[in-house]
Amino acid sequence: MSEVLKVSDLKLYYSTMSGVVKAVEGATFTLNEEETIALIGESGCGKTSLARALIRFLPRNVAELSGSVVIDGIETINMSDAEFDEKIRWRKITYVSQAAINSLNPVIKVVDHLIEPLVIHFKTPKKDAVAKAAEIIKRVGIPEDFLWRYPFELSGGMKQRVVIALSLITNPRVVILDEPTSALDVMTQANILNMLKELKDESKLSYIFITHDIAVSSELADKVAVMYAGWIVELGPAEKVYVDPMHPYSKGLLGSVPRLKGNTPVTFIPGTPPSLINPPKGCRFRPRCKYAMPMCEQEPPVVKTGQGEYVRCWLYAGK
Amino acid sequence: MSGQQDLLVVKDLRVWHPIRKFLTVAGYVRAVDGVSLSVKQGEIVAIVGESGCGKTTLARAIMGLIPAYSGSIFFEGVDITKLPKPTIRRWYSAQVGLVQQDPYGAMPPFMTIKKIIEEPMIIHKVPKEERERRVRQLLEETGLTPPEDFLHKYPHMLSGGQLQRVAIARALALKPKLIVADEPVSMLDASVRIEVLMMFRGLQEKYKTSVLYITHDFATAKYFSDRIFVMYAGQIVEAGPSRDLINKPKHPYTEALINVLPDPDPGNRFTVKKILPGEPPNLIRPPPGCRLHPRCPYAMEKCRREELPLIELSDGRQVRCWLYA
Amino acid sequence: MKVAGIPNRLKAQLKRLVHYKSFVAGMVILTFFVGLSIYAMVTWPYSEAVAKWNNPAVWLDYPKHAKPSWITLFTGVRELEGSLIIDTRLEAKNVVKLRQVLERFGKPFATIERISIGFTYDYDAFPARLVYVVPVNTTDRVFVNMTWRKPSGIEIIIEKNFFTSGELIRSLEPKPGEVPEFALRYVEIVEKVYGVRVNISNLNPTYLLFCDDEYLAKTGALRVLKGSYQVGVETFSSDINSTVDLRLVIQGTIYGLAGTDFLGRDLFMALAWGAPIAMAFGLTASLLSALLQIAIAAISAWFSGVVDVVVQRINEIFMVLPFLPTIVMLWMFYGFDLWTLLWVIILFNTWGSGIKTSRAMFLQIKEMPYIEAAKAYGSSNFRIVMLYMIPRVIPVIIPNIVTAIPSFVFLEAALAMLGIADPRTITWGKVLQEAYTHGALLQGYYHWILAPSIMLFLMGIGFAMIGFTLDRVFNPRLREI
Amino acid sequence: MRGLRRLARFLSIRTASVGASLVIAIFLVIIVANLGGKIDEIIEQEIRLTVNMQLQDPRFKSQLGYSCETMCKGMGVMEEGVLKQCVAQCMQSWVDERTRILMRTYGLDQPFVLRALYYLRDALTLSLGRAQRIYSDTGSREVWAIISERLPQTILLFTTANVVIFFMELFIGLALSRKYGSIFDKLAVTLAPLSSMPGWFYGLFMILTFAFWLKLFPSRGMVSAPPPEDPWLYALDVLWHMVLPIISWIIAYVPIGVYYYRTFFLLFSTEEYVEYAKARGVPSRVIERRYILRPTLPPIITSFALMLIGSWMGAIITETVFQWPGLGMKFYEAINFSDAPVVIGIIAIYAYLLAATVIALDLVYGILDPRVRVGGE
Repeated sequence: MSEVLKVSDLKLYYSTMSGVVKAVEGATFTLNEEETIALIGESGCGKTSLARALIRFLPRNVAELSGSVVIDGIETINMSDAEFDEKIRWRKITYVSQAAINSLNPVIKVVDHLIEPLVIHFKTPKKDAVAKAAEIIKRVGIPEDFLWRYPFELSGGMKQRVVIALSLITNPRVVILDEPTSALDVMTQANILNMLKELKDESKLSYIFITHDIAVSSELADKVAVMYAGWIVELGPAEKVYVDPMHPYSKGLLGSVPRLKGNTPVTFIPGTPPSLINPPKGCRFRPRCKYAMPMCEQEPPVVKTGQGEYVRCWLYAGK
Repeated sequence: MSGQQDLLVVKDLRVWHPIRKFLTVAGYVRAVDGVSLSVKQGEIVAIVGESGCGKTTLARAIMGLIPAYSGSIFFEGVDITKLPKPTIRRWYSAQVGLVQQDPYGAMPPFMTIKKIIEEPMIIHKVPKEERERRVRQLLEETGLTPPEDFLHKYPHMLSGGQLQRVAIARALALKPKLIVADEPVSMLDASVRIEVLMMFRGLQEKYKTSVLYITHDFATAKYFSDRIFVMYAGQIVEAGPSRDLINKPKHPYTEALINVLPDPDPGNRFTVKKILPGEPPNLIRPPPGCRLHPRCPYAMEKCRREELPLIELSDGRQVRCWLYA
Repeated sequence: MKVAGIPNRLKAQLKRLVHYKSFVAGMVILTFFVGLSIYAMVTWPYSEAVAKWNNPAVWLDYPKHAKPSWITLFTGVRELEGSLIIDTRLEAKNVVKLRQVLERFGKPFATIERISIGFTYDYDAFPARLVYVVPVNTTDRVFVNMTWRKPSGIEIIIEKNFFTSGELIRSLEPKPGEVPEFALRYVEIVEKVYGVRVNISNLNPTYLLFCDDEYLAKTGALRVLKGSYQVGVETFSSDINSTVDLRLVIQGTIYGLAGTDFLGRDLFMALAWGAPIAMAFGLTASLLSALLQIAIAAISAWFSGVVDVVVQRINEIFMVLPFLPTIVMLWMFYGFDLWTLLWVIILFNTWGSGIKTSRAMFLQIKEMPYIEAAKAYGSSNFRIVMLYMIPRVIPVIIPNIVTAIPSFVFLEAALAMLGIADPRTITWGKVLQEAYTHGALLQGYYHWILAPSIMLFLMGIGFAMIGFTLDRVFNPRLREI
Repeated sequence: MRGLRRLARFLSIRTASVGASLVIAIFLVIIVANLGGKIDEIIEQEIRLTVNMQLQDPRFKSQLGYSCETMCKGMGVMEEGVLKQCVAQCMQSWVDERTRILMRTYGLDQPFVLRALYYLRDALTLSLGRAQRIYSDTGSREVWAIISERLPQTILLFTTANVVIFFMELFIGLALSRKYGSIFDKLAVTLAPLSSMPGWFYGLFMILTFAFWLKLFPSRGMVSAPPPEDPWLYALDVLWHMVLPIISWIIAYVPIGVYYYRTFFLLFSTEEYVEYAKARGVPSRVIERRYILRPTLPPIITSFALMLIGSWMGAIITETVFQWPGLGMKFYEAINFSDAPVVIGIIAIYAYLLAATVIALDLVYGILDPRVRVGGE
């Protein structure tokens, strides 16, 4: 399996009125072809920032963006915006927006949305682009005649499908799915997750799947990156993270998921996540961690636990 | 918990929203169509369903916020659908509390936390010293300690979890007998969700309040509620004790809904979920017979024709399906 | 657009305001106007001010169209400020009065009276005009002979007339095609002395009395002759009890801080009194129409149904009624004072598109969950509208109210320009209108038009700057971008 | 097809509703105007005028005089002086009688409510009657003639001004929204308070500076006297006269417009779908056109239309200041002469224009916004 995305030591800071927000620090992971990595964590942990940094979809107030992002073999971090637009954006990597309900222009038809990337990025003739749009919209399970409707005539689930179609129409290598189902009903959510599974196999896609819902993340994830306060605290294969997480935060997070099967009691992590402007010294999880030791006041090491797996915790240092 | 008295009894309630065209009524949206349920004193009852199934409308009708089309809602034996509006405002509004979904929208942004919790007590003429004392007590009870840190803050300075605690404090301010909680934790993060629900449960036991827990999430309903009512297209399709119902769903709809809900399990990604085809029906002209029949894998001829009541099963469960008739 | 802004941390926000230069500048301007208003109200109580302003008699001795006096700081030309008044009835300095009773056969049969006034004129500019009054108290005819003696020694007889009891009033000002008698005599004298006949048509006769004769004869141009002047009046009357006096008013070309208008009225008084009136007018109109507007919009949105339909219908009616022409019509048929005009303006401003936007805003607020919560815990309709809905729009409304104040001041000015004004009140708009209709632009009385304009401009810019800053602080919609 | 039918129905409902408001508005104006008996007075005056006009005709007068004389003589009046008096009395009584008859035919003897309805009919059919004191340039006294000969000039000046202002606001606003925080942007924010002054006010300064001081542009009027004969030169001359009024309006209205459009576009560009289009790499030109301008077109057009119609009304003072021979100046004249029929006529015309604008805007909304056209939300 070939590597389609390699992120190393990615750092993303924002400047705001109250100070510098350290949204992402030292993020490192790789993504192979036909693989899905799930970024999970509580809101504000930096998962959306991390994903948006990959496709350069960031607000104006970015203070620092550094590290390395290699997409399909091309280093992109130092590219100019124009070059990025020309070579990477929507050719190699696409993005499914968090708020699909509002992501479509209300005054233009579905078809105009779909052909736009083809016309802009590939200069496809309009007729061919429309044919492609008709094909893609059937693949996401929407009848062809919906091409000629306006977004407000579609239900929430359908809009989400259109947005997914929009991100597939240029045959990208990597698709970033940012909470693609969180606003939808469970039945529609299951439906879309099913569709994403099928599309992935058909088109040899790699997904970056961002969600705060751990149960849902298990529907797609081959690999899981658990994020806390701007750090990836644990990265590992699904089999390991869902069954036997290592980092105390991952443990807490998994323990707080109420389960339908069995009678496992649920627990919660006391306290609230820290401010990213003034994070605690040393381990950022220390104030909430029940295993906290004096050593945790130092920045914890990244402990490699296997091929492409690591945990950021003093508990595993030296093992 | 069983054997206690019914606090709230809803009988054959219909809430139909008229569709007005010019000056005439062109039809009705049958948001709630023949719902019967009961809540005992001190009991937590969950109403589970997808969005648009009528659960929020049902909650609002029980709160006395919207009129019923027919049927009755008995609260301590008084039919509140027959009560005049001023009586609802003066008496009933102090008997039931409301916790809403959106913690940010549920607070007037221009009021301090103290004022927000005080408002119901001002309206119901609680004396000033008593109000001050109670606000502090409520903040402590909901875990917002020390109260001084919160009294004079504004909602936007608090996190979603903290705001939901304020909402619960406000709902409890008048020591109501019933709290209607409409998706109280669905907008919160997973770990906070459990924290808030556990705190809520603790207070509910302390105050001996009954709770009507409206949610789309079976998982939290399983942990938080005593009984579950499942709603589909304006009707209750299944009811029963929470764990029984989730472990052995009887109605095809409940079954499908529980099936698509994942537990975190690395095996999930290799399976394709079985889902019901189609979408919930239009509530202006719902399908005849069983409302699920266009989507139901077990649909029979009878299901297309005959509407059926909730069938009482031997184990204290109810189900609206011809398979069990 | 979404309902934005949260009206809390008020103190912190107010503190932040100070960091905006535009706010500070606006406050400085506002403070100036408040100071001016207090000064005006203390100096001339309202009714006194109105009475004084509207009584032309009060202003008779004031120079007309005088420029502001500070203008000389820039030109360096010494000009006469205000009027130089010499009245023989009031003062004795530089006045010589001789009375001689003529006797015939031991009986008095006539009186000769000689009055002589001296004054020094050493300004660089000519006075605007000369007015002299000869009050005569007699039962018989009086022969009046009045002479004007310049520093150069040339003496002109400016009055030579029979006169009966009363006042002889002469105001020397240019009248097209009319040359006073003494001017002709003056031309003759100049010709006699310098051998040149000067052309004096279309000249201000006052200038002839103050000009340098030699210079005039040589160049044909006018120049002020500085020095001491003597004015003499000689009367002869057969009434032995007759008395004669002389009142000389030399009107200058500059006056006070703001100059004067065509009636000689002190414009500073109008400018000062304009400030409190403009502020009261603008503030009342803006505040009341905004409050009424949100009250109506909130009630309409909250109660919906019939109330809403009625409000929307009324609103549509106001929307098709043209604002200015309708006010003009009302004024033509009923005529009203400034404060009735204020109410009419408030009525028209309350309705219209403003209600539409506020209503849309309230419809959004009405759907906020906290409103439903308030309803659930038993708030009355009144409480919901007053305590839950209206406070939500306050941060949007306050900057708008402040920004709208000048627009009402200008509306008043605009109506005044159309001649729709309370005849008695003093407003900047009225001064502007009088200046405009009396051709201040054409005749170059720029101070007359500029003074009220600058006041209006300052008030406009001051309130706008405050309003815009308030908007930026109260509605930080752009801060996150 | 479905959309078209919906649109037609929507439009007819709006037209009916706005039409009803228009009728009520004009009716209110009539009632308010007539509370002091003004309209009745005006009409009676007019009738007397018509009757007296008939007497101006010498043939008719001599005929009437003859029959009166015959009548008086028939009554036995012979003496010269008495006869003259009798004839005069007879003629006066004819005038009174004639007036009474005409007033009855105009319905002036009927109750007020009914009369108000007649006036309403006249106002709605634009039978605006005759002016009391002022004339049109062609010497007509018809209010309709007075208004219609002046309206084009007003529309010419203020439509031009508004179109210039509108495009300046829109494009400067759009350009600044792209450069949020730049020096130009800060300048625009700083200049915005200039707009707290109206156009006519700046007009005074413009005349002072450019007409009287620098003598670059004419201070008044629409054409030079005598007007150039060549039509191109004539047009140029008119344009030259339009410069100062338009500049004063630009100073008065562009700063605030730029500020608002800039803020509007800035806020709008944070809409989710604009952001998402940026994420997709849609070029900024296309984003501006298709994702920002296109969806905001309905409110933009609304503000333009309301500004336009408002300017025709607000033009009264600007026209007076610049002596521009439009409706506004005529209105000023009518106020000075207290000519009620002209004032009421102008109100009626404006009411029509406003109502038409409101309906036209609904139509534009219907066409531009698919949510209205196709139905939905």
